[in-house]
Amino acid sequence: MMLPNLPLFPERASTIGAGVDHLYFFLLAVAAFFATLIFTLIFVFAIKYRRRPAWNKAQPIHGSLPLEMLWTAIPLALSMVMFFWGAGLYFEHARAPRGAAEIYVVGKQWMWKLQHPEGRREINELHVPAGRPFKIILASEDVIHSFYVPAFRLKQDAVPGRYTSLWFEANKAGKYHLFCAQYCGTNHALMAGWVYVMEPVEYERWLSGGTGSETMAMAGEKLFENLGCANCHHPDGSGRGPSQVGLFGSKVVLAGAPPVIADEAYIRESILNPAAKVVAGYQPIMPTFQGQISEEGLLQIIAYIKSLGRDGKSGTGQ
Amino acid sequence: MSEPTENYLNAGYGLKSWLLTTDHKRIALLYLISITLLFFVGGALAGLIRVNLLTPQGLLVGAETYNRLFTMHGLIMIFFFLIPSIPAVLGNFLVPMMIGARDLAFPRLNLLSWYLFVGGSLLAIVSAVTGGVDTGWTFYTPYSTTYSNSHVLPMAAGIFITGFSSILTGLNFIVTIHTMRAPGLTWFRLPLFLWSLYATSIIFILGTPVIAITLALVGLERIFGVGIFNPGLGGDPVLFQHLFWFYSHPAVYVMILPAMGVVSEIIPCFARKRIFGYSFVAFSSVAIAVLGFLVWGHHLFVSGQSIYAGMVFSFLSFLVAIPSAIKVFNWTATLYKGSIAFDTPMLYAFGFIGLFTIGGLTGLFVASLAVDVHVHDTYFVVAHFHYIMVGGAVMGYLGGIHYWWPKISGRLYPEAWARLSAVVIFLGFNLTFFPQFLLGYLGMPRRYHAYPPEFQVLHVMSTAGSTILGFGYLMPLVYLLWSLKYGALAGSNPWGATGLEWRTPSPPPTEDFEHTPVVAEEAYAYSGEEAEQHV
Amino acid sequence: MTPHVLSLRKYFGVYAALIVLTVGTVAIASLDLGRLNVVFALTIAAAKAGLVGLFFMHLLYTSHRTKIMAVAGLVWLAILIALTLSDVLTRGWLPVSGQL
Amino acid sequence: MSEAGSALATQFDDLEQQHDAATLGMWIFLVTEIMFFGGLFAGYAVYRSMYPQAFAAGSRLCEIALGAINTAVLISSSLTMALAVRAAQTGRRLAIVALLVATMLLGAAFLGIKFVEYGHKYAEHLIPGSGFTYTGPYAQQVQLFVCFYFAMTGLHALHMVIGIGLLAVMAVLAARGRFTPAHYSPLEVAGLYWHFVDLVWIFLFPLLYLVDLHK
Repeated sequence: MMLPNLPLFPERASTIGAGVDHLYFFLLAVAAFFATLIFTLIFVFAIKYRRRPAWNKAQPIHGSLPLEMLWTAIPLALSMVMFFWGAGLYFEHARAPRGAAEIYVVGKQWMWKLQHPEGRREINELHVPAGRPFKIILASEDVIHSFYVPAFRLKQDAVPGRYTSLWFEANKAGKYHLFCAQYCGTNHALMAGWVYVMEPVEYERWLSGGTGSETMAMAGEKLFENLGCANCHHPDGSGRGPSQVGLFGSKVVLAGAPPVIADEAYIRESILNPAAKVVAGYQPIMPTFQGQISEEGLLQIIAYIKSLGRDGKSGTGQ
Repeated sequence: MSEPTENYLNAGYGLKSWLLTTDHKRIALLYLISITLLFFVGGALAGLIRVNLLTPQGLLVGAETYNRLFTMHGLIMIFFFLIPSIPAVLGNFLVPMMIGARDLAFPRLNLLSWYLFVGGSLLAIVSAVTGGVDTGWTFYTPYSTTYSNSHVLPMAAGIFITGFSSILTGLNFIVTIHTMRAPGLTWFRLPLFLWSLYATSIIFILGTPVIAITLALVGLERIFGVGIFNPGLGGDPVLFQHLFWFYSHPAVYVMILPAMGVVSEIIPCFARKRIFGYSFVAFSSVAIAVLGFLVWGHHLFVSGQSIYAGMVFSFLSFLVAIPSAIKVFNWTATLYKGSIAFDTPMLYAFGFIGLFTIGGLTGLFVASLAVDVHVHDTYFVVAHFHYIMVGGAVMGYLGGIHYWWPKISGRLYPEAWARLSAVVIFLGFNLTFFPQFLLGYLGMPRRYHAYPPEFQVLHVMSTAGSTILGFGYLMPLVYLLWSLKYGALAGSNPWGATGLEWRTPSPPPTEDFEHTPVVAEEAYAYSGEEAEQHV
Repeated sequence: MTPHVLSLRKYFGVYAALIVLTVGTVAIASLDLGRLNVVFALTIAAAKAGLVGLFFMHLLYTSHRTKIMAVAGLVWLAILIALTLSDVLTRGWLPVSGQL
Repeated sequence: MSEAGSALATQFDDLEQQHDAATLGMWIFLVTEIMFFGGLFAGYAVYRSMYPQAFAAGSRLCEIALGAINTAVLISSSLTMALAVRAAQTGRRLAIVALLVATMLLGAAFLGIKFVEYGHKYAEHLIPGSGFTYTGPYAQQVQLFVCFYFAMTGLHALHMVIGIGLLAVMAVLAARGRFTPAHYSPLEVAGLYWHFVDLVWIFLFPLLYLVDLHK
């Protein structure tokens, strides 16, 4: 499908891509069929019934109920196929498999800052191995951005004030475009980079080649100490704040509100707006950390809390 | 045939007789002049965009200027040309004539709506000449509220004011169609153009106020530095997108519905047949207007909207495809066993069906969740909505202008030139925008002033097409103006069309009809016999 | 054209009902009914709006098409709010492991 | 007939058609007004569902007594407005003028009380922006609520001001004897507008002043 300098079809490098392309081909076939049908009919009618001395009397036809039913039912049926097919894939894309490695990405005017859980940081570049699922957790420091890798057929906005995510499993080594797809100001077009899909062995070599070997959780732990969080949040729960061990993913009982699941958004809110959801049995005395911690810092603390165990079970810690 | 001695054009001379007129026909012409100016401003901006994209680094201008170019192009074309185009020009001219009334229900409100439009456009132009806006026409927060250093305020105010112009137009049409129909003109004898304008007016009434308040809130947030979209206070940027698209998606139907109405007038006339399935075409307009309000969330599939809401919106979006398909099939069936002539309006109508069909079918791609995730905010979407809004709405608009030009001006335009322009526009359009579908699926994001080099060939094709398209649009401007002085006199009914507007002289007298007409038959009662009234 | 004149009694009766409902809404709000508070508040407001619309604005005595217009306004407001909330209220439904 | 003739615009066939068009037109305009306020109501619904505690806390900053009094004032003005239209239907010119003046005075009283409330907010540094000070929990989201408070009541007050201007014109026309039982459409239409403004307040009062008094 490649003419010199005239690409017609994008490369495909993720497990999700094939499903999207197959739906695309189905849509293309339906569209081509109907476009051809309509154009042919118009062309044939226009020639056959053109006004001329031998044909100057139009037939008085007012309509046909069976025909109307037919061309209501067929588009309806086809569009329902398209809906369920597309929705099924979409739902699949939205649910990351358990155990997917998490990469934290912060968009800011005009660059992507990425950090691997193992600690290696990148700007406008993402190195991943083929054959392993990754979940990207997106945050934005300023305006809306959109993380777009055409070869993966994936795109997700990074929205200021909250987290969004997407996941993929690359399946073909190579170098692919990374774009910002949501207009974000002057240098929107330059907020682009590359995704390098590598063979697993190569990836391991790359990972260990980084300079800063501090993992995200370690960086988060440092922040946790420096910001004074650890003064109140003791691991054994004896402090003035609740323990963070096993917090992530567990159900938190709140004072005066229905319980919530501790996800990334909950932890973020609890740091920036501590009084919004107060854990039952504790006083609302925690100050806000808004303005004292960057989006990246927040993600590091979240990584640290995750490292302390999930779903009520204590983890390894770092 | 001689011109009638007294008509709306010679009923008064001098600026005052125009600027203080309450005659719906003169107001239509005021709109025609204003939006034509704005169309060519918006078109010039598009030309600059296309030239800039000839090279991967950007041929002419840097990022800042480019961002202002595409933003101003979008804003001017959408809010100051496409939305008012057919309703305010052809609608104003034709609604009273098609129902046999002397004027709209509220003529002074009608004049006020033009002044509001002019006021709004002036603010937009002030914003443009003082440096323009760089937010994209969508004004997404928090970029538009906090981060943009461009002239968002005058532009938002301009759109706010122009919105009230749309509201007054819609209100006037609904009241007029309800209360002022000629004796015998029942709802199911109405020309389909009026059904489509009625549906359009519903959107004006119910949608426009929401964008007005939303942009007012954006403006206030810029002025005071705080507001309800501010993420620092817990504000949700996605809420802005909901409110914005609640109007702006139906606004697409504001553009396409009237064009569908025009095509529904032209095809029966030049096929000499009653429209196939009148009531299906009529109700499909209303269905599109109503369903059009339920689908806005398909602009938010990757925005962080809940995936469940995404599924609901995708489902509803597919439902809109059905009334659109019904219309296309009925137009096609109308041709069957007709007596088809290839006058200019008919060529535009054929162009409309072709381009709208492609635009509509590619709509299925972007309504489909998983595919939209890939093509959202790429050139695929750009191509899709240009096929609808330019291929559809502008073709319909030009078809309508050509169809009713003899009525408006009393003159005929040079037919050969006009047919040539229709063909040139059709070819230029396809060359401009078809490559953009390919660019989009390849992954070229929209609103990029610079792009990876492998996309260059397709961009060059697109720019070449836009040059042809630009010439195509200039041609009618020249020959229509020429015809005002040199065109042959048209007579009251040059096409041999049915419809009340053809029963009164061209140009019509100020009071539209000498005697209130009485309607005794259905719309498009073409006998089938070709009456050789053609000049 | 002969206007449809309502009796003074009707106008004052509606007025009295509106005042009573206003007092009622404050009174009910001061009780702790949990989630029902907002339901009561909106129901009473809707009842008051209905009284003003039907009698003061003569909606009860106008043509069907005017009634349809008024109802259309409310239906579209409901569409705007309901579909927007359909997003906001379902954002947290995905399990954490696959949090979008 | 001459009276009717002067009141009839040329595009209409008779006064009944004109009256029909005028009231239908006004109702359509009110529908646009519903949607105009609707954008704010939708935003309010979204944020109230996201931050229920903050909205309850913000609501405590509103003075229920003043809000309730204002509700009564506005309902009373709706009554006098409705009676003014009735006076036109029964052809009592002086009564129309008197009732319109009463309506305007009640409207002015409403705005006066509103002004006092705004004054209190100003004094307590509760105007959104850099000067906003609130020490309780959820300070940011409380500010969000206060943004809604000012946007909604401000837009409503703006409508009141326009309404009072409209009624002033109607009072002058009524004094000049322009309204008869056969032709009072402008007054009826102005009345519809006034009642609509009342309707909006009927919803604003519980949504702003009475949010979860027990949270």
